[in-house]
Amino acid sequence: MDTARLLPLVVAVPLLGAAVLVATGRRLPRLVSDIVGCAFAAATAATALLVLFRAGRPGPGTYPVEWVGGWRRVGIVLVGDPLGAGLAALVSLLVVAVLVYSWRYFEEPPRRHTGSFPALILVFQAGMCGFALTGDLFNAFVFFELMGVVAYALTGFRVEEPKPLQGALAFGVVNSLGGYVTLLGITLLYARTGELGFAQIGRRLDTDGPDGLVLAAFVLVTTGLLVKAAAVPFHFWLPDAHAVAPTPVCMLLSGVMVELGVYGVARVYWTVFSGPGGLSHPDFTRALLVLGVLTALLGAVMCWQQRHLKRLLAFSTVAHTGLFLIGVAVLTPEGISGTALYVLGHAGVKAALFACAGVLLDRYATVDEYELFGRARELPAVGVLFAVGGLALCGLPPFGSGLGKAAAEEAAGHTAGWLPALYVLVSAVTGGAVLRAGLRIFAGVGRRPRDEEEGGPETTGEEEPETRGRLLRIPVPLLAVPAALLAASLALGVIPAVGSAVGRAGALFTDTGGYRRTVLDGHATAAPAHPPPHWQLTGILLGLLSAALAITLATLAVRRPVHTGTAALLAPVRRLQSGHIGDYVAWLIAGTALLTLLTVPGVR
Amino acid sequence: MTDVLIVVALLLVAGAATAAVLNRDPVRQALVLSFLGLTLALLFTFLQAPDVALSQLAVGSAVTPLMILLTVRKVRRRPGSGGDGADKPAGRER
Amino acid sequence: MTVLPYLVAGWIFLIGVYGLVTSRDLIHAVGCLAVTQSSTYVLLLAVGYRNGGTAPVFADAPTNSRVVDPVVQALALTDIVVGATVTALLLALVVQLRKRHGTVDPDALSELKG
Amino acid sequence: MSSRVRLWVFLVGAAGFAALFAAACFDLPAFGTVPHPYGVRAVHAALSHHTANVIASVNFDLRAFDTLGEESILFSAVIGTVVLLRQARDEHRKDPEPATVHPPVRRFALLTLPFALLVGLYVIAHGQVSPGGGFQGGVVTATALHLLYIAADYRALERVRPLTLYEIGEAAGEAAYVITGFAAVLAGSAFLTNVLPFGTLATLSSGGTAMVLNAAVGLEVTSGIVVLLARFLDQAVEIEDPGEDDGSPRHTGGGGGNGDDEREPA
Repeated sequence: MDTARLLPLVVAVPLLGAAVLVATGRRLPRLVSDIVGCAFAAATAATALLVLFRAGRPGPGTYPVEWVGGWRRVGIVLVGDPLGAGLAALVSLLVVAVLVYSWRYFEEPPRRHTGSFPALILVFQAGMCGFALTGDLFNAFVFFELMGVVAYALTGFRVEEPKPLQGALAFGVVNSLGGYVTLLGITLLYARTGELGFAQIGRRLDTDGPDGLVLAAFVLVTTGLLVKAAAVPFHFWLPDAHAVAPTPVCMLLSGVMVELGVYGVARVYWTVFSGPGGLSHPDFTRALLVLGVLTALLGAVMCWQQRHLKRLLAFSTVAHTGLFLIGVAVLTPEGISGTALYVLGHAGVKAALFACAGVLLDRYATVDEYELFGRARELPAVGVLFAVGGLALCGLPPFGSGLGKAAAEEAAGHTAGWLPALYVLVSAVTGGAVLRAGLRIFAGVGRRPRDEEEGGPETTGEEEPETRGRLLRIPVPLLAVPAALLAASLALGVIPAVGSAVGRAGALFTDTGGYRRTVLDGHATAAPAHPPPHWQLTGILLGLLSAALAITLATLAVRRPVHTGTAALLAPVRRLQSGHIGDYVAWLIAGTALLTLLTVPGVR
Repeated sequence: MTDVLIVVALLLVAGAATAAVLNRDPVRQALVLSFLGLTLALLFTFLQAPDVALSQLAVGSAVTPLMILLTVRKVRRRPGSGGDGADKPAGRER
Repeated sequence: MTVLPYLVAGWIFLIGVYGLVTSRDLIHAVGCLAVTQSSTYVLLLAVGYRNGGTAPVFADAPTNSRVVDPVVQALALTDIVVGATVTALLLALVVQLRKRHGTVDPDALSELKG
Repeated sequence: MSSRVRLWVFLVGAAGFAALFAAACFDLPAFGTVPHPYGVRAVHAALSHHTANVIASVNFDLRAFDTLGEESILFSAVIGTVVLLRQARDEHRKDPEPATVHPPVRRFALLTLPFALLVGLYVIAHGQVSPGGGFQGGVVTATALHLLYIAADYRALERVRPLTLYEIGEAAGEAAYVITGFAAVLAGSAFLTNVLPFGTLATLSSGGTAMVLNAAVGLEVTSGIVVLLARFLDQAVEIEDPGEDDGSPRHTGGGGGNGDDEREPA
């Protein structure tokens, strides 16, 4: 079959699976419904990989383009360019991993609705794949909302618990509001151009000069996507939701959904706004760079301060999203391909770390760093996985996350010389926080940390286990899945073919004219040649430096547990994370104003 | 003539939206939301969008307020606003 | 008149957000979110309107008559469905939240901080 | 943040937002003047497929993929609500009091019920010809069923509302939509291509697959909204909070999670 024909199937197959599971789920035993769910997810992954391999073949830069319903230029277009197809494949593979992980893991499913958890995960998969593949702005909004709706429901899945409900509600309100802001922006673009496809809007925008309308459309569309990407100051929902969602869901939320927000910003900018009628490159770089740096710094600082393990990981996702935003902001093919590889590697590592945290949660009914002190000495295998994950998170060579970080920081260094230092610092602090927690929990190193004063701004890690009772023996999937994810992340950095494929993907992604010609005119465009991400001496050294720095930080922290001084200094920052929905909404609107301010000199 | 109708409907919608926000009591808000749905449906009819008007009538002025009212009924079934810890599930506090 | 419909959409959006920011009751907040969303319907349909156009339904109109833009109407329909479902889901969360926290006042929710 | 600070953050942000949005409004084409290329193409496309209601054509033919996403949003929101509003492990279920209904109210509701149902089904069926369609009709039909709650009481409603059937109906609607799309792929065209004969403009059987998709959406929306409202009613009327006890007969949810929401139909 023609490769292009497969594109809509990547979305349709999981939806069919979800419908089957809901229709039959109440009669099926749990085992059967889990197998059915895995089968549909795996079929989707196979389809997405097939598209990726056919689209990613070296040679002239053609990639599959499918007008759904056969409505050329009138309907919705799906574009399987290597980056989009690659993300769809990443999503699908991670979903398979998550379904396998939750096979023996998840709590007793709701009676008579056995199939509902895998069904929701499958719809989630469809939404994320659709968002990665679509070439139509409104269709992207639809899939944005689909991802959102499923994610809110999955976050609040454990209704017996107070925290997930609060987190899910903040998540739902803030993300929906972001979606509506995006829709306002889409409407403005439609009013100006009378088109909805990325390529068509871009072409028509470029017939006129930029003005206030284009600026407003950019700010509004980007706001919603940045909410999804959890950029400062739109990020408040993320730690609240990711810390409390069921662990398998966290793996997906932190591993890919947030990164899809960054992808959306990059995709929309390159296809719609990067021409002469859009937003000038320096303005975009300035705006995204400021937000990216703020996000990375705040995420790292907050990550270091956490004792709730899943919340710690959630803030490290915020920090890394900041780094991804910087990689996008520099507007070079190298920045895109480096960031793409970083996202791939990070997805495996972060999902593995969440998986380890899930094991702790189910065995000890807490993910609190202080309470778990030394208790997990009996789980050396988990400890090793956790430590390896922490090192991979700081970009230790030869992990994929390390290669991606090296390539992205080199690309960023061409824009501003101090950016590589930021990459090293942020990845060292987040990785160090993970290692610190690992040292305390799995090795019991250092002094036992005491509870500080009561009533401070703190979320402790007491949680209910997600399995039926506390786990006494660790089932195989709970260890195999994180191990496989870390191995995959390692493979990404070692196999040279990955680097060259990602390099080509980045080059095609940033070729605006080529994208528009491929989508609208069906011309093949030659992929401009750029050096793919590969290991260089500076990258290796900086990766080793991050890891060494992280280890030093972790060791120092366990030796001298309490830094009352720094804690007091950072208390106002921590207090901003108040858990109050009104605060988060106010910050969202303020963030829109900030984004306007950062881009406004672009209007001539 | 249509212009006048559209302007009137727009002002009604703006007024109803403001009222829906400023009515802090959820029950009254549900009723105002229902009215907002009606005014929106009216506006959409004048804007030559009968399909959207019909949807808005069905969803905005019937289903959404109904769900809000049911939620209020559930939430308020017990007297007292709670929050004193007595109605929290046991064993959660340290 | 030339910009009034657009400005009304902007007003509805901001007043809805104001309600969300100042809300003391989560049910009320969900209602405000619904208000906010109605700004998107208004903007969509205002953008697609054409003076003197009729509804894009050719059941008994000649096929060459002047019609308003059908695309935005289809988009608004989709948008309405999204709004209704999000409202349902958020209200379901509020119902459970009330059971577990004993309150629907956002100021009193204190489980997630820092 | 205190509520004052929060308000100030909002006001500053809102000022920026308002300035941005107003600037955009004054750059927009004046209200009601400019046709859009996409809109014009959509009208031609709809007429070429003999669909009188262009909006139905956009929803179920040109941009049927959007509608697939939209139906999936509804689908997942319904599953989500069912899961979220399940009876928790520590909750009880109480039989609702039989309610007394004033005869005029009952008569009114019972008279309106068949009429409303008929209107709903009519609106679904005429989607490609006149304003309306699967979504609008589905909502009307589903809401109409709940007139029975007003007419009699909750238990009467539960009897005519076998929830299992509606949950399966919802999934069947979603599946039918996807399968219609797959059928086009098997016929050698793109996903969701309109492969059926288009029929005559402005007749009930016009529009090809648009008609089928419309029916699938009608089924899904009717069932979905019934399930949604049922869940909220169930919470409002039957399920008791943990610790809530007024001495009436009750059933415990057991260890499993969800309560048995569907009693055997009497």
